[in-house]
Amino acid sequence: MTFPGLLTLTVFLPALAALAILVFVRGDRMVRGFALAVGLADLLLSVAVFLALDRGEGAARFQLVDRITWISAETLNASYFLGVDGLSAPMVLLTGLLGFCAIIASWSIRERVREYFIWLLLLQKAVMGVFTSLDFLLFFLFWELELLPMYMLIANWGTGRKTYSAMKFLIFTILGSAFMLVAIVAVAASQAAVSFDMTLLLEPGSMLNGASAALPLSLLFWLFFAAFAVKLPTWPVHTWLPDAHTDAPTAASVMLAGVMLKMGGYGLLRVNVGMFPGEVTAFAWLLILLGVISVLYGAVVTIRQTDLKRLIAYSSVSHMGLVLVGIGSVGAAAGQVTGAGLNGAALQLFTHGTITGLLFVGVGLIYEKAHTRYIPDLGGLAARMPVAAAALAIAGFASLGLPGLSGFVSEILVFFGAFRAFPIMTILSVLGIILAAGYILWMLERSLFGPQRERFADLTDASPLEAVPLALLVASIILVGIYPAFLTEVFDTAITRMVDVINVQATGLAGVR
Amino acid sequence: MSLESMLIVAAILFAIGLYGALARSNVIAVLMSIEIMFNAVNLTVVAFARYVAPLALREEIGSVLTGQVFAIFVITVAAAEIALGLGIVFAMYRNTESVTLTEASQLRH
Amino acid sequence: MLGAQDIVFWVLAVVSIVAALGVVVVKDLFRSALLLAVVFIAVAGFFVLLSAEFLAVVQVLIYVGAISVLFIFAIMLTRNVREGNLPNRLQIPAISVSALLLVGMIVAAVNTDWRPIPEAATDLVESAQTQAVSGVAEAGNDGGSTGIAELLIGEFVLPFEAVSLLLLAALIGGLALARSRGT
Amino acid sequence: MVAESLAWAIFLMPLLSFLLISLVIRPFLNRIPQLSGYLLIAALVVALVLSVLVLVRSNEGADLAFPAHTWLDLGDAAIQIGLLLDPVTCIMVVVVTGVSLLVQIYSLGYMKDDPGISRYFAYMSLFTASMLGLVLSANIVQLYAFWELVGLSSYLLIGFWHDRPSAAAAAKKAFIITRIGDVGFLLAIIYLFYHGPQFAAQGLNPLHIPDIWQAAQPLATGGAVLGGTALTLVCLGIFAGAAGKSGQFPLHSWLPDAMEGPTPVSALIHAATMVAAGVFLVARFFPLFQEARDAMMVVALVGGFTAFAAATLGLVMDDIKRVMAYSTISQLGYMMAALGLGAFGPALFHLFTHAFFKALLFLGAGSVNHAAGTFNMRYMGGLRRQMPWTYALLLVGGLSLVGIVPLAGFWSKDEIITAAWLGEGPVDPRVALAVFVLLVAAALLTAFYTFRMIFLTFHGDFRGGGARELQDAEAEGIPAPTAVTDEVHLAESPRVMVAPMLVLAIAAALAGYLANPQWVKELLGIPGHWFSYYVESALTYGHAETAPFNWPVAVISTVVALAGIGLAWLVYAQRRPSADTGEVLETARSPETDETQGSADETAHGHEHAALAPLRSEPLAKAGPVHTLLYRKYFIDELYEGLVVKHVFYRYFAGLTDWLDRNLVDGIVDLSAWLTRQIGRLVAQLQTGQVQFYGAVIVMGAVLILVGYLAFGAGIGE
Repeated sequence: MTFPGLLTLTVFLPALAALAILVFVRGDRMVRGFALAVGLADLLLSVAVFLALDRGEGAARFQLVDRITWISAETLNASYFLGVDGLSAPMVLLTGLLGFCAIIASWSIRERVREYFIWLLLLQKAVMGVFTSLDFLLFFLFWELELLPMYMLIANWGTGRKTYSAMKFLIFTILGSAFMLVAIVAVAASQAAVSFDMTLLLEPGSMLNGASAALPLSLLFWLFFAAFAVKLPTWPVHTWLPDAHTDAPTAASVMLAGVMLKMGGYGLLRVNVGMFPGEVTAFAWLLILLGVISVLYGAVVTIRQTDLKRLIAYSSVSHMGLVLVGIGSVGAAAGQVTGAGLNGAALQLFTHGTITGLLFVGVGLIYEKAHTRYIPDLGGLAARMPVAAAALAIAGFASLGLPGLSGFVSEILVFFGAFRAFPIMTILSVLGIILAAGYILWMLERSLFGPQRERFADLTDASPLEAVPLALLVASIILVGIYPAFLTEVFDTAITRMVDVINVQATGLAGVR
Repeated sequence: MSLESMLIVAAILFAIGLYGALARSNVIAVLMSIEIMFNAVNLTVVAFARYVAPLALREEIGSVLTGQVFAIFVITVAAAEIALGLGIVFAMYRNTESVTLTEASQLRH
Repeated sequence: MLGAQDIVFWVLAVVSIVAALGVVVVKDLFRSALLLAVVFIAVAGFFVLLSAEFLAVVQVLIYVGAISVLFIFAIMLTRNVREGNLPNRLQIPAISVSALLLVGMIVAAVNTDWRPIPEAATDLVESAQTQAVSGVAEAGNDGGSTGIAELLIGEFVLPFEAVSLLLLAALIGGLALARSRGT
Repeated sequence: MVAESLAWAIFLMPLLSFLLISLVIRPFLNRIPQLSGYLLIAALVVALVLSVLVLVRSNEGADLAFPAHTWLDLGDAAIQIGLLLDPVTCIMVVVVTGVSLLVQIYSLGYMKDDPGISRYFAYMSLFTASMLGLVLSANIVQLYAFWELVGLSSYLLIGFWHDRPSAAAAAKKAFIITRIGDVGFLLAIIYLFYHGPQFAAQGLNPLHIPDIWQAAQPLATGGAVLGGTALTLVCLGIFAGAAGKSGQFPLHSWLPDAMEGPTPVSALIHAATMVAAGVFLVARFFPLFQEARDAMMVVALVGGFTAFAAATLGLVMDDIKRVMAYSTISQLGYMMAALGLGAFGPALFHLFTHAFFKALLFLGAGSVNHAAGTFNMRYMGGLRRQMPWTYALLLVGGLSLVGIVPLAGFWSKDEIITAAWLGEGPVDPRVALAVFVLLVAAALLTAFYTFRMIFLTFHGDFRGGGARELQDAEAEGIPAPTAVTDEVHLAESPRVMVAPMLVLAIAAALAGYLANPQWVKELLGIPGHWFSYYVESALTYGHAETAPFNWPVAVISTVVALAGIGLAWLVYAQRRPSADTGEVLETARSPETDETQGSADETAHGHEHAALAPLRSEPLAKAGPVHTLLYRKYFIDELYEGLVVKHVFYRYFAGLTDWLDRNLVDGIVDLSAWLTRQIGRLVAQLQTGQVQFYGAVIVMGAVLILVGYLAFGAGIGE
């Protein structure tokens, strides 16, 4: 079931719903129900988008395209240009899934409910927009649009030092985007006819070349990288993440870790790998170095955390480092690059989204009922909350890369790919999985197991509604773990093209030398 | 009498008005100084209208008068400004029993 | 050679400058206000010299007739009239800034080639300006009425309307501000 | 021919049971507690029948090669899944399903009153499925996946009583230590994949296990696809994984702690099957190891050393299950040593027999625990009167473990020692000799600790059981182990528990005839030496031949075993417990507990009956520091957990990194924010609130613009 405007509808349905809530939905119960219905509808739409993507050999690269001229060709030549390919379709699915889960995870919000759901829906819309826009100006617009709702969610409905964290998040990201804006303008100006069309830059024939670029290509590469690295986040620009996560409300954490970090990884794959094949191979060693540092450093710091959310946040730093390690696989010998590493990186985006989403939903449940996230104060919850505990344990095991769950597949693909390029670095990053086992099991042991505590005697388990996101995410984690091909065959359609470009470029350079 | 002499007189008036506007502490005196500056500006506008503007005279006689129209607008705005300015002075006087400008710094951060 | 116009100009110049100086230095605000009226009248004289007779009349009506009176009212209504016009702490900055600006303006006025209209056309301009209000046809013109009024409601109708709105707003604003809080 | 679906069904039956229990029974039918157990048992019966069918077919030489199925296809990173039904697998499948079935039957009795019984059987199903998946895997990634899943089930089952902190900690420890080994395994897999292009050049798949075997073999053109250092590295990686799972030194310390799990779990997972997976793994890649002599030597030495060192630790443990755990480590060491010496058949044969007698011993320990309420042998004694069946069965298991003719353990252990004695394998004869000495010494120790255990448990007088232990712990002010209960009811365990033990005992007694003695041509339709021939037929590449029966070795090992039993009898069975009353000998306790013990003893003496006196002294304690060293397990736990993990890593390294993160990395961020704020504050001083000051500044700006225009902008208007 596909029709023109499907993608536009998918992206803008949450925004329309937000407008509707603003204008005529009244009453907290009504607002919640309405948001839930919209979330479900958007989830179904994103599933439809994912299924509608033609994975065949001769299929067009970008599909379900909606394109209207926005700013006329004589001036800026920007257009409203949405479309999905193998890289973005799973991301749309992820956003739909986590958006729906975030809405249910927000059920216990009691203050300013209307406002809250408006921001949440706008956030979902902005992230969807980032994943689907194929015009740089539009991409940037969505990229920035997502900041405001997240800022509001953290600053208004958060806990702890919420304004500090919200502001920190905002400043970090805006700083990164500033670099990206420079790069986007330079890229637009570098082309024969000013254009913001991203698809042109992905095709070998019309790609930027060093001779005509307004700024050196390597500078452009790093300008883009700066924006995406902050979002990913990679060491050493990761420190906004623990603060933002710790103080954000559950749903915001889910969206933040689940989809917003993925914008960074998506940007890296789409722009840095897709549009700068020469630079990404030249700088692969630096990318993988940053990745390995993030993996190990993140893991070591995670071990010291005593706040559940902070712990998960640092583990995200570690796991998103694997995305960089996977991208580092393009540093293999000229013409020898394979899709394994990049597929692993892309899959890691999806799997980490569901896993961390599940972790945050679970921790949110615990916090809501036990009123603490401080690990030494917890303990013995498994007996009181078996469903939540089981979900948290499954997420934890997926996070430490247990086979049969999704994290394993992406990790092993990343390692397979990266080892071809940088064996020592890869071995170091593999050590991260021992540390992952350490902190995840420590967390499970201290928070779920152990003797039951007196003051948790009347805790209740997740209600059926609260169990819905848990079940959905667990199902997706197990599905990807057992049958990853349903995602990787989609990712691969996009990644094969990138790898071909990189290999052609590399052998071309080698030939010249 | 020439354009330059007219401009110089206007400049002197403007500078005097400026000095008054910056250096007086009484709000009413400041407003009066501002009026002098308005007049200086009007003088230059009219002088330009008289000596410079009508290059297009032969095509359209109306452009000769543009300077004067400007002056009329300035006078109108000045009148409005005085009406409001004095209104503020009264309000301020009523609230603080003072019309000293240096004391009016409540809007500072 | 000094023409009548020049003499008048110089007299007016001296009067206006001295009166303006008086406005800003005299301690007594009431006297300042009176001197301000002198400045206004001198400027009206300049307008006449510049063959903008209509403007001169407006100047006298509005400035001398209305604004000066308003000032005097204001001074009367705020009780500390007599010791009001004290200088503040910004004397030296104010003088230096004003002097600098003055020098700059004079330099600009003298150094710029203003490309004035040729002497020959001066009379034509003067008569056109003088007749702007009356609208009487002139020899060089084919008798169309091109008065200020026509300009105001023709080419400048939008600013005109805007200014009328501004006046209305000022009227209401003035009322609202001056009205005592209780009533 | 066996249909592929039937072979898959062996794996799918317990998996199905897991899904049914966890998705249907546990949420909806939890009120019928035994239901899940019956379901799993039914599934296992089917699986066992199928396994035996497969084994028979395989023995008849049927073609059991099935094509692989694509799981993930990304260009050259294609991962397939498939079945590899070689003789090793067929044996393992029968062992796993068989022992698992018996243990589940036993569990019906043992776990009867546990509220989490459905969860227990769900985990057990998951474990059995994963273990079967592991042995059936044809692809190394698939094998790794199940390898980790058995680790998961082990984690879940060790921590089954998750409200006991010690159980939760032991589960975590087990998972993390095995994971350290698994990283080596994973790296070996990645390294294999790295060689993908070389494999592909020969038409091989770098992840398909038979292809990996082939790759290690010398090519006609000289060299090998996988040879030299690369092969050694791969082998060492695989061995690291195996060592972690099989509790080989230095990754052994998790296995004794793993005894926190329910006893049937210990029997199935930590004795019979999962821990043997390490041996299975090395056997699975035996064609690689054969080509890598350095790796073989490492395997042999590590195995031999582990066999000996673990046996020494078994001497002094008070906990019956811990004795058994060290015994398991030691026996796994035998198997590893055998593999390292090239004795492929004997290693697997020992794995096979060990599965039976060790499972039997553990189930017996569980049975004893049911009666005495504790696992601490100091509080047992004299149980042979109340529990004759258990006693008899344990005696069979113990004798089998010690290696007494004609029980199964004798035949399998003897083959290993013979291999070491002959030293004909690929390793240096001196290494073989060293291993031989270690193994014989270990045999002596094995006999000693096994009978120490039997004497302490079943002979003498009863010393109070769990009730007494709780009392003493209270009196001494130290927390009692959580597994101790005061329910002491000295009686034989129910039939549902004894029957599986009986079956295991029969197997433990008779399984040896599947291999030896070779001079018997045929016994009950089974040809002599059948097991070894059959298993060795799995080696498509390379060659291994089990040495024939060797009289001198048989005599030596029997004498050594009898000597050990005799020593144990002298030290333990001769003693009268009452003689120990009041006799406070230095037991090897840490100095801290010593102080509390001194005063606690006096209070404890007041209400002490002679008949109920716990065994206060340990005869071996006379060895002084040596005993302390053993009792504290060579201080390895202290070294790993106390020093390396807690201090060096957690406190200093992680602490420093965390501090740096908060203060340096984030500090720079906060510093820049602080600087910005200070600059803002400074500039805000200009915001005086004085309109006229602002005006002056504005005019100043205007002047600057004017000056600028006059000075530089003369041409602008032109």
